[in-house]
Amino acid sequence: MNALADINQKTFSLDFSVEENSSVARFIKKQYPLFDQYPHLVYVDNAATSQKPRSVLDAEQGLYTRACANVHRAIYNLGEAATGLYEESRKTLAHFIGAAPEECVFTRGTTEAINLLAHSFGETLSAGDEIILTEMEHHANLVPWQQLALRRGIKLKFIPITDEGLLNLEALHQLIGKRTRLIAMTMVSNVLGTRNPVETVITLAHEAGIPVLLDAAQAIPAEPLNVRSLDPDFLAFSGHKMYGPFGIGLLYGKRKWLEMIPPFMGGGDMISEVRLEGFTPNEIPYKFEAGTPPVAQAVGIAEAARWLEGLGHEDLGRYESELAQLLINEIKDIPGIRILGSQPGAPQGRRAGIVALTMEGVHAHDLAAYLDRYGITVRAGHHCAHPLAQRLGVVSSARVSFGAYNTLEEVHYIADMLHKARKEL
Amino acid sequence: MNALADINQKTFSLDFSVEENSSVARFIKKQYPLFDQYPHLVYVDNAATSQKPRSVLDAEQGLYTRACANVHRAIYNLGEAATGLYEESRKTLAHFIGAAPEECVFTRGTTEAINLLAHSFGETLSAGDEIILTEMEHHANLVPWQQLALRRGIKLKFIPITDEGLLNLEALHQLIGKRTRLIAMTMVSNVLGTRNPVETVITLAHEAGIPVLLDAAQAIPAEPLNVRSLDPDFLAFSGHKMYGPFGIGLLYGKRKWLEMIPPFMGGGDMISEVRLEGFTPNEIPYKFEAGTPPVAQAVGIAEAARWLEGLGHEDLGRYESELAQLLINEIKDIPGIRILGSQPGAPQGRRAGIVALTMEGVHAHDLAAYLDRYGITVRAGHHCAHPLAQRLGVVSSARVSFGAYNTLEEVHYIADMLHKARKEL
Amino acid sequence: MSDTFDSLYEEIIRDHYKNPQHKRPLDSIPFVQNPSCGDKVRVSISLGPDGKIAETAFDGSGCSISMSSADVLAELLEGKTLAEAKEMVHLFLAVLRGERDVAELDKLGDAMAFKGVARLPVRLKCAALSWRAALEQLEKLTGET
Amino acid sequence: MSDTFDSLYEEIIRDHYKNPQHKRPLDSIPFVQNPSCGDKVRVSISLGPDGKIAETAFDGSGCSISMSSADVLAELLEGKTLAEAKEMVHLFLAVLRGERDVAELDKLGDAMAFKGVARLPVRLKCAALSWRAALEQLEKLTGET
Ligand SMILES: Cc1ncc(COP(=O)(O)O)c(C=O)c1O
Ligand SMILES: Cc1ncc(COP(=O)(O)O)c(C=O)c1O
Repeated sequence: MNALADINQKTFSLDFSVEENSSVARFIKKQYPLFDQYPHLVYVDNAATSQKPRSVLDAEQGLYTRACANVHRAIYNLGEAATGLYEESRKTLAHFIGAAPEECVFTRGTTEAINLLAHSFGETLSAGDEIILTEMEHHANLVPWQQLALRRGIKLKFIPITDEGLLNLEALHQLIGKRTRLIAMTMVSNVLGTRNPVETVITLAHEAGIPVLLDAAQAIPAEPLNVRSLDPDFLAFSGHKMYGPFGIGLLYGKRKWLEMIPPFMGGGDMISEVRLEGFTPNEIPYKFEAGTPPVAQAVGIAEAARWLEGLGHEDLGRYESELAQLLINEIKDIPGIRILGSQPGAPQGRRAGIVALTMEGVHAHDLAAYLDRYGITVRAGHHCAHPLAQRLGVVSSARVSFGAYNTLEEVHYIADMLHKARKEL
Repeated sequence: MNALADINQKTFSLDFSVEENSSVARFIKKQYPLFDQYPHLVYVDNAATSQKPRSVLDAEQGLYTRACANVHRAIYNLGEAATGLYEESRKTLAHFIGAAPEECVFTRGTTEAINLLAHSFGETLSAGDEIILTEMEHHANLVPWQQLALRRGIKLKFIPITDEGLLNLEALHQLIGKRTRLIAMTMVSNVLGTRNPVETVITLAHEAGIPVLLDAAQAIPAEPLNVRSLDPDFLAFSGHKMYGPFGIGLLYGKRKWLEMIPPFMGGGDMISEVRLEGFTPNEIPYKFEAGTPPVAQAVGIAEAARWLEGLGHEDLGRYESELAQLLINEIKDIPGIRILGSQPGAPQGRRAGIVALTMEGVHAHDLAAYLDRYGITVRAGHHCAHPLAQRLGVVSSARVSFGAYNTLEEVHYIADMLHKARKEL
Repeated sequence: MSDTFDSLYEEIIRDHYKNPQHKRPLDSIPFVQNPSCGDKVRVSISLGPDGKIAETAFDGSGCSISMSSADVLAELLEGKTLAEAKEMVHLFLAVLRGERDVAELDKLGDAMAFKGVARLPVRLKCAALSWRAALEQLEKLTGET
Repeated sequence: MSDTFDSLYEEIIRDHYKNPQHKRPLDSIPFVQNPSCGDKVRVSISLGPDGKIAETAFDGSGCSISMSSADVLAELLEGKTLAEAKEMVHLFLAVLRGERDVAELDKLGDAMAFKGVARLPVRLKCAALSWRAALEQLEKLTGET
C-alpha cells in the first residue's frame, strides 16, 4: 500500500488501485463521529442506512443553533434565514441530480415519495389501467401500488427475473400494453445488488408513451444521477442511505407531471387559498409539501450531497463494487455458501457494493449474531423484499453492503470471519 | 425581583409571582444554544416553532454518534441499540400523554398525523357521512378533510365561533346528527389562543357515539395532557412546537380504532407479509409506520417531553398565559390596535400564551419587519387559518406567542416597541 | 450593503408606499394574490397610439413592499414598448429568483430600492406580486396586438 | 451479566438448538410468523387424563434463538396444568416486553438462558415466537375444557 496516499488522497479515483482507494476510505472514516466512538466497528449495513459524517451533523445542528424558525411565512430575519437555507438545500439537491428546484419535493424518504405518487398520480388512473413493477422491488415500491390497486381497480404486472437475479427484459415487451400507465422499478436491488438497465427500460417505455418512476434509494449513494440524461419521469431517494440524516428524502418529478397530478397531503404551505368549502393548491413543489417541513434535515441532506460530490461520487461507487467483487472471490468456495444475484461477468450492468448470501445449515440470524461478536454488522432477513426472497427460494439471507468508509482490510476480515463461522456454527 | 430565585429556581411554579417565574425563564434561556448566538433576540414566534434546548440537540446527535442504525430488523448490537432507543422514545411519549406505547404512531408532525387519519379513518366512511370541524381550524385540520370530502362524498360541518373568538357550543347540538362520524377540532387556536372546551365536546360526542380527534399542536407545549382522563379517540401533535426537533410528531389513537382502520402508507415495517398479489398489515403501531422512521428525531422529541415535564409543564403554560395577559394590558389602549380573540374575563377556558393583533393603517408585514429591527420576531399573516381570518374580517395579523424562555422584561419591551411603532409607522 | 444605502432604499420604498402616484380603483382585472399573507394586487396597462405604454395603474392591498413595488413598476413601464416592458419585468423577477445579479436592478429606476429585499426569500414574494400581475397583462396585450 | 454467565446461557441455547427434544413434524396447526425474518413455528399441546399437559411438541424453521426457545418452552410445559402453563407463558412474554424483571426468568427453568436476549429488542421477537404460538393453543384448550 502506498503510504503517501494515506496522507494526500481525499477523493476516490478510478485511476487508483483498490489499495489506494482503500486508504482514501480509511481517511474518510475519520470524518465519522460514530467511528471515533467505535474504532473497530466494521459497519457493512449501508444498504439499510449509512453513517453520517461530521459535516452533515454539523450542518443540521447549525440550522438549529443559528437559523431555527419555521419557513415560508416569517418576515423576521431569523425566519428569512431559515427559509433561505431550506430553499438553498432544495437548489443543492436539484443541482445534484440535474433537475430544476421546483421539480424537487422534499419527503420523509423514498417510502413517502412513492406513496405520494401512488396517491397523486394514482388519482389520475382508472379501473383497468395497468402498472408494471419488477419481481425484485423493495416493499416500498410494491405495497403502495398494491394499495392503489385495491383502491382503484388497477392491475399490477411484474417483470420477472432470471435465476441469476437479472431482469428479464424480453418479458417487458409482452407486458407493455395499451392500458400501461406507469413503469415503477428499482434502479439497484437492495438484495441482489443488481444495477438494472433502467436506460433501456426508459427508452422502451417512452417509445410507448409510458412514464417511468425510478426507486433510486440504493442507486443514489453509488452513482451520480442526472435526470436530464437518464430521463426518468419520477425519481425517489432517501437521505439516510446517502450519508444524510433520517427523516428526509426527495421526490423528483418532471414539471409537467407535478403540475398535472393533484396534491397528496393537505395542510399549511401546500395551499394557495382556503375557504371552508374548498381550497386552491399552491404552485409546485409546495403543492406537495404539507405542514412544517423537516427544515434541519433538508440542510443535512444537502450537505450530504455536497459531501458525496466532493469525494468522487462515481469512483466511490466503483470502489464499493470492487470490494463486493473481492469479497465474493474470497468466500465463494466456502462449502454451502450461496451468493444471491448475478455472478461475476454477468451480461447486464454491474453489481453495486451489496452481497447477500446464505450458508447452508446456518440461519442468517445466527450468522449475523456471530459476526456481530467480531464487530461486523451485517443485516439478516428478507430485506423488505418478500416476493424476491420467495422467487429465490430463500427465507432469509445475510447481507454485506459497503459504504465510503469500508476498507480492503475489512473485506479480508469479513471473509476470514465467514470462513471461521462455517467451521464453528 | 427575588435574586435568590435567579439561582435556585429551575422549574416554573404556580406559587411564584410572575417575576419569579420570569427569572426561571431567564435561567432556562441559557439552555438554548440559539440564544448564545443571539443573546438579545426576543423570540416570540413559538406558535410557529419553538427553539430547541441543548439537551434535545444532544439527544438527537447522540443517536447519530452512538447508535446509528436502521431499526427493527438489525440483529447486531448497534441495530439493537438504535431499535431500543427508538422504542424507548415511543414509551416516553406514551407515558407523557398517558397512553400505551402501541397507541402511539410516530409521524412527521401534526399535519401528517391528520392526513393519516383522513385517509385511514376516511376509508371507513361512506358518501353522505358527516364530519364536524370548527371555524377556527388550522389548514392542517381542514384541508385533509376537504380532500376526503371530495374523494368520498363526505359532508363537512363547522362549529361557528362567536365574535369574541369562542366556540358556539349551542350550535354543536344542532350539528350532531345521525350521519356524524367524527368531530375533529383544535384544542388551542393558533391565532386566537383560545383553549377550547374540548372536555365538554368529548362528553357530548361520546354520548352520541361519535369519536373525537384533537389537534393538540398548540396545546401540548402549554399543558400536560392525559388521554385517559381527557378521553379523545385521536390526538395529534408536532415535536418542533414543543421544543423538539423538526420532522417528528405523534398520532395517538385508541387501540380499538387503530386496530380497525386500514394502514395509510405502504412500505417496509408496516407489513407482516407481502406477496406479489397482496400484503398483510403488521400489528399496531407499526402498521402505520411505513419506511425508515425518523429515528434520531424520535429520540429528540422524547427528550423534549422529559424536558417539559422536568420544568413544570402545567405551570409553564400558566406563566405563558400570564405573559399574554400582561402584554394585552400594556397594549390594549394603543390607538387603532385590535386584539383578536377573547378578551380578559371571557367565560370559556383560558387564553394560551398567544396574542394576535392588528394595528389600523399598518400592514402586519410592516409591523413585523419593524419589530424585527428591534430583535423581536413576530409572525405576520393569516397563520394558516384563512377561513378564520375571513370570519374575523382581517386579512393578516401580527402574532406574538410565548415560550419557556420569554421573560417579563421581554413583554415590557415588546409593548414599548408596539407603542413606538404606532408613532413611527 | 451599508446602512446609508439601506436607508436610502427605505426612503424610496416609504415614499412610493405613502404617496403612490399610480394607485387608483380598477376593476374587471383579476387580482394576483400572495397566498402566504393574503395580499393582492392588480395592474392595468394601456397602450397609446404609438404602441407604447401610455398608462399603468394598480389597485390592491398589501404591505409597504408590495404596494411600493407596484408604484415603482407603474412608473417604470410608462413610455416603454411592450417588448421593453416585458424585458424589464422578466429581469426584475429573475433577480428576485436569484437567477440574475442584484446589481442589474440599477437598470430599473427606483426598483433598485428592492436590492435588499431580493435577499429575503419571504419578502421577495411581496415585491414580486405586482410584477407578476403586470406580466399577465403584458402577455395579454402582446396576444392582442 | 458476566461473560461466564453469558456462555452458560449460550451453552443452554445451543444445546436446545442442536439437540431439540420436542421437535417433530406437526400439521393442522397454523404457524405463527415473525414478519421481520420469515421464521415460523407451531406448537401442539395435548392434555393427559389428569388434565395436565401430557405432551408439547413444536415444528418450524428459524434461528437458534427461536428454535431453542421453542424446545425450552415444550420442556417446561409438560406436566403443568393449563393455568400454570398460561401463567408461565404470560410471565415469559411480560419479561420480554420489559414489563417484568428479567430476574423472574429464574422461575422458568432453562428459559433463564434468554435473560440476555430480553435486552435485545430485535431478537426478543425470535424468542417470543413459540410462546405466542403456545398461548394460542392454551387459550384454545381452555375454551374447550
Ligand atoms: C393548531 C395547529 N394545527 C396544526 C399545525 C400544523 O403542524 P405541523 O406544521 O407541525 O404539521 C399547527 C402549526 O402550524 C397548528 O398551530
Ligand atoms: C430499493 C429500496 N427502496 C426503498 C427503500 C425504502 O427507503 P426508506 O425506508 O428510506 O423510505 C429502501 C430501503 O430500505 C430500498 O433499499
